[in-house]
Amino acid sequence: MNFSFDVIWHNLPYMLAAARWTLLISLGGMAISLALGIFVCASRISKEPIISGLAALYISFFRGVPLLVQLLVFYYMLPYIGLDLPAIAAAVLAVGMCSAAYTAEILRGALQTIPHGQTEAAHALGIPTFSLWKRILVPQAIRIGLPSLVNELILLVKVSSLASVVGIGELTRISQNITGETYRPLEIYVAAAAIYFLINLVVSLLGRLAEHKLKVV
Amino acid sequence: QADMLSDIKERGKIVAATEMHYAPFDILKDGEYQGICHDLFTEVAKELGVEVEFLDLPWQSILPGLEAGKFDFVNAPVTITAERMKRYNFTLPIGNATVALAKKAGDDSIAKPEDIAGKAVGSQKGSAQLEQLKAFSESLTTPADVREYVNIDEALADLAAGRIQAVANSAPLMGYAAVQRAGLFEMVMPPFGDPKFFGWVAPGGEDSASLIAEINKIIIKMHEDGRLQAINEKWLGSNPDLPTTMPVVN
Amino acid sequence: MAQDQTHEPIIKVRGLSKYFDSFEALRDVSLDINRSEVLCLIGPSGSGKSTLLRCLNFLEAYDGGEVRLEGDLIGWKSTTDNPRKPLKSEALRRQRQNIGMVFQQFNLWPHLTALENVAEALINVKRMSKADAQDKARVALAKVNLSDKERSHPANLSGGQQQRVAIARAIAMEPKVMLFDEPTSALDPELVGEVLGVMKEMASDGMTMVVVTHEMGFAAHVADRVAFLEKGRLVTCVPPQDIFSRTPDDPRVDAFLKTYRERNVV
Amino acid sequence: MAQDQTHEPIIKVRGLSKYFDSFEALRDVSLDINRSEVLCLIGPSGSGKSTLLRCLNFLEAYDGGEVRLEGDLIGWKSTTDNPRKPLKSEALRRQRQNIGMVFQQFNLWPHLTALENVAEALINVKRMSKADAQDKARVALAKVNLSDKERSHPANLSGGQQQRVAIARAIAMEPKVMLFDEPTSALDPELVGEVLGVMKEMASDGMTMVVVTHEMGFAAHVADRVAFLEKGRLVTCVPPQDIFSRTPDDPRVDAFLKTYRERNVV
Amino acid sequence: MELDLFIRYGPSLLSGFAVTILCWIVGSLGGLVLGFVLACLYRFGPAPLKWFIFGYVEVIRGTPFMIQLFILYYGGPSVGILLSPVQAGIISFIVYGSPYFAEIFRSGFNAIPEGQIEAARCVGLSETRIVTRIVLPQMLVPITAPLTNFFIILTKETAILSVVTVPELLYETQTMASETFTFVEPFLVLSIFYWLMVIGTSRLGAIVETRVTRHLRRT
Ligand SMILES: Nc1ncnc2c1ncn2[C@@H]1O[C@H](COP(=O)(O)OP(=O)(O)OP(=O)(O)O)[C@@H](O)[C@H]1O
Ligand SMILES: Nc1ncnc2c1ncn2[C@@H]1O[C@H](COP(=O)(O)OP(=O)(O)OP(=O)(O)O)[C@@H](O)[C@H]1O
Ligand SMILES: [Mg+2]
Ligand SMILES: [Mg+2]
Repeated sequence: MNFSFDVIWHNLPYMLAAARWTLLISLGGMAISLALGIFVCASRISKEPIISGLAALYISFFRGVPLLVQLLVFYYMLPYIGLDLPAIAAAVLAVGMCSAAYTAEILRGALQTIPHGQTEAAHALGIPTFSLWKRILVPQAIRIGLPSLVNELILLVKVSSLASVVGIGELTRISQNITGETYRPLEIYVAAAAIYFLINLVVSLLGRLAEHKLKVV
Repeated sequence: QADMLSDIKERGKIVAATEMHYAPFDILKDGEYQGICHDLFTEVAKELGVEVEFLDLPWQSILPGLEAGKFDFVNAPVTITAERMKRYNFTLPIGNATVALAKKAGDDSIAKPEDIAGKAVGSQKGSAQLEQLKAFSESLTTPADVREYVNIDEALADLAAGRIQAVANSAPLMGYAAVQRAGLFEMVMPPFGDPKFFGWVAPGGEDSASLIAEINKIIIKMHEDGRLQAINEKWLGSNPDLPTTMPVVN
Repeated sequence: MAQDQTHEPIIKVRGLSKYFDSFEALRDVSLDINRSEVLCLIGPSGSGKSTLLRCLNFLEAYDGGEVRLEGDLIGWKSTTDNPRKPLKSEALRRQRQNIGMVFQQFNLWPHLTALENVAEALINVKRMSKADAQDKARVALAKVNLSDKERSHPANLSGGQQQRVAIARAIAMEPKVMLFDEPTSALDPELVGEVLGVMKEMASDGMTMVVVTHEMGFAAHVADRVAFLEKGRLVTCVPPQDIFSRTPDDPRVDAFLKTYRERNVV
Repeated sequence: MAQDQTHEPIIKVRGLSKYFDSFEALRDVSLDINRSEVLCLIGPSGSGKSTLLRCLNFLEAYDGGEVRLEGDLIGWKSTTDNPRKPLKSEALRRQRQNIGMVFQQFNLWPHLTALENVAEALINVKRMSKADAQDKARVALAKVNLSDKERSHPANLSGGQQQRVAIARAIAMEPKVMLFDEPTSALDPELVGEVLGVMKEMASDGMTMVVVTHEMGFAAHVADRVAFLEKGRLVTCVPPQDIFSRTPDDPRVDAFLKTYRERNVV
Repeated sequence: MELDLFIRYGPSLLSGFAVTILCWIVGSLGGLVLGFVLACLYRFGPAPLKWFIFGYVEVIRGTPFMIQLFILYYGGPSVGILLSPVQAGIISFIVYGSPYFAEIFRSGFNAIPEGQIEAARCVGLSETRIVTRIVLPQMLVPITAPLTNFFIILTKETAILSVVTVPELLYETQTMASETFTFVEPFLVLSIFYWLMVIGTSRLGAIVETRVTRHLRRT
């Protein structure tokens, strides 16, 4: 096997350009995933049965249906009801909303380990629910769930490759296209893997940093 | 009743989707869309007097996208088959889709198509070429071991890895692969099976009838003034000899 | 509230009962707590002291009877509904702002420093600016002698230090009624004296206090009245001298105090 | 161990020091604890009592000096290495089996019932059968008067009940040395008396006990000697009568006990 | 919708589903076990091993499964690793899942209050016992949900095995799609089968969660 670094070197600029889409979708998706995830989690454990039922439905839909199908729905079905999203918006939204279901569950699991006494203390002081979540529960749930959350964010980066089905030339797609012309899949895929690795390494290291910062000694 | 042709002319722009992953028809080289279909369709758009915007989509979302109206036209090489003609409107042939084999360079055990008897041969799932390969294989004394791959890339990768001895796909693609990785792949001549052709696709139904007609007119014009041959020469190094009437498919 | 109410009890408990599954933790407890009074709750372990305290601010949804703060029913919309319906969280929150609490297990927030633990509610409930809240929190921490540890997290504090943060957190809010659940259990005698001083000061400022305690010396010294619970029932509620005199009226109280008296004769 | 060792101190602490970052929690503490002795540790909150206790079984890796149990260096391989190297976990585990501990915060295992909390180590360390372990655990729970709650999880127990489970868990293991960190902080006077009885019994069976306590009555009553810590330093270590007599030799001890004495005059 | 399609392709779809389930269960349980071992080694092992595990986690977790599988299956033969599709699929599935599981377990370890471990050490429980009896049962509280999540994610990652011609569900539905030029029906079938797996997994997760959080419920 002759592994050709020339091929990688030659195509790297195009792959890096494509990686910008990957980054954009990932960052947008992460923002939605975290913000919406917290909200869905809070709804899921609400004492109001309708709210928690809706949240359960949300989680079960977005975890149950393959993301590919969700994307196709967002992009190809929504126009039928008059919602014609641009491809990039559909991709960010689908990726973020799907990931939010997972994030919500991670946070819910983490929340269960926060001793109930802490919530009681907040109640006894009259701290409003919003502040309770913002200042007491979410920071601790994020700390406990951080490794799992980083897992989820990294999966999100990788799953952004599905955005190709709505016509976005992100990293995986462009790598495949280059492969189709050069017939050198191994080289191109190794290079693509390296780019994904670097992006995810940054995510992961930030996660570990946050874990360290939030650690209560 | 909407008419696509007049809509497009009014807009001054046609949006065409393809999978930029089928050399030498659709390729993405150095970050740019190129290939036979690119060159041909650019000419078509010029003749129509409209701008063209090309989209790159994976195969599985091209047909849904066409039906959802996300774009007007598929300028990918789609093998013209009877079943597909029921659902979509095809243009005249723009490329040769007859099946041919590629083997590992220097493999002397395969000199002609019949030599694949008893050997492992890969092809792309769902392609018209796969059907041709199967039929051909049945006609041999010992049938070949036909393996189906989701993408042709993987079949070629397995050929390189040595798990299979040959790959069957359209003659232009096999030829291009042999040129690109000269030391690795080699084409087995001649192509075999029924002659098949690639056409372009517009949504099925009446709306696209006038568009198809107009594009067919342009294709014939390009046959006549030699542009079609020139473009094919440029990418294939030979003239595929395409019919100027709709081929009969069964 | 009308002026004449000052002579009314601030908290009225009537026929209070609470079950954990089939276990009866409180049974028909009735009790008045007067304005500016210090009421000590004593009784054997597991007799329901914490539970009673927690019913007062509806951390436990009591099953029968009622608790009223200045006439307001705490927690339930009404006692006549069947089943009872709890108040909306916003209404409950307003009620609870009048009632401070120091927990038996402290329940500090581990991710916040001592100062932040105290300042948190000042910012989010009293709507103080961060700087003001921290100033006030510092004053509260100074009262419990903890100024040097304001930047420590709970995990890095000794037991007594944690307890003092919990006390500071509650007193900084200046509620009308303060519920203390064994506020000096982790404190050394010297500090107990200091905390007692702080409490006396608060009492003279008109705060009402309900204090669960096992320290009979504390109860004897600081209480206006002492209530004795046993097996979820209120046995007696009288001024301390009546209970700490050599032979209280009730034999159960007597037995309860016996070992204590023996031990404290040095 | 040779017989003549019985007159040797069972625990020898020499020049012990412990830092948390730059904060000096213990400074040059030296102390002998005799076999079957009950030693009470008293001192202001934050003076390092819990830290000292935790150094004795190496829950805190002490920085300077040494702790020896029957001559064995606890925790470190040797005190001459620089930096010091801790023992392998298996060796440490064997050392710790001789040393029981009741924590200030109880540290019960919330997923196990009271009975399971007590039986766990009997099964997995003492290698008892499950039935035997449970019998023994029941005996221990009965000693602290908690037979009726054996099937409850810690979250459903009152503070005092939790503390008693913690005590039962430790005493069921019958270690040579028992470390108690404020074992009666959450107990009512009556129970304090009972626990005290249990402790006396254990002492007469030859167990050595180190008890951190804020209850001076407890210390006065049960201790063979009382050690007073302040700001991480051992100020004095004398028999209780010397410290609880009206004016102890040391003015700091005197100040510490002053408020306590005042309060306990009923 | 053409019903006879489902009759014609039913057997191959079912066999695809069976292969998917096989790869999923073997792969994800293998990954779970490997991940747990990694997490334990990371927590208790010597420093060099920790760095190795750190690197392993970052590299495997940071790169797409499709590419890993491609490199293993198609690049492997050139270095003498010749695997069958199902072998390659299951091995790479185990490897791919393990760092995620390891990280989930790591978060579980972090969630247990140190005091409880100290208490266990004080009564002389061995480190192994501490993990199995004290830490593991409790860490299931925060990690059951993330574990369920990841099992669900893995159901869908099985689709990637089609790249190396593992005859799993997607592979079979694509056969159906490409032979019949339908795309709604195959996607529908695909979605229903995945949905079945997802529902099963989340049910199981919910049951486990109810069990492991029993002690938290206050009466
Ligand atoms: N993990 C830690 N990190 C930093 N400082 C600590 C830590 N643990 C204890 N300290 C500090 O060390 C000092 C001694 O703590 P220790 O818990 O030994 O006190 P103590 O005598 O037991 O007090 P108390 O009676 O309040 O329990 C305290 O000032 C405390 O703030
Ligand atoms: N959540 C609960 N579920 C079941 N039983 C409970 C619960 N909380 C408390 N109990 C039981 O109710 C009784 C009263 O508990 P409570 O905490 O009020 O006692 P206490 O008087 O405060 O005792 P202590 O002095 O030990 O703190 C105890 O027997 C306890 O076991
Ligand atoms: Mg209590
Ligand atoms: Mg202490």
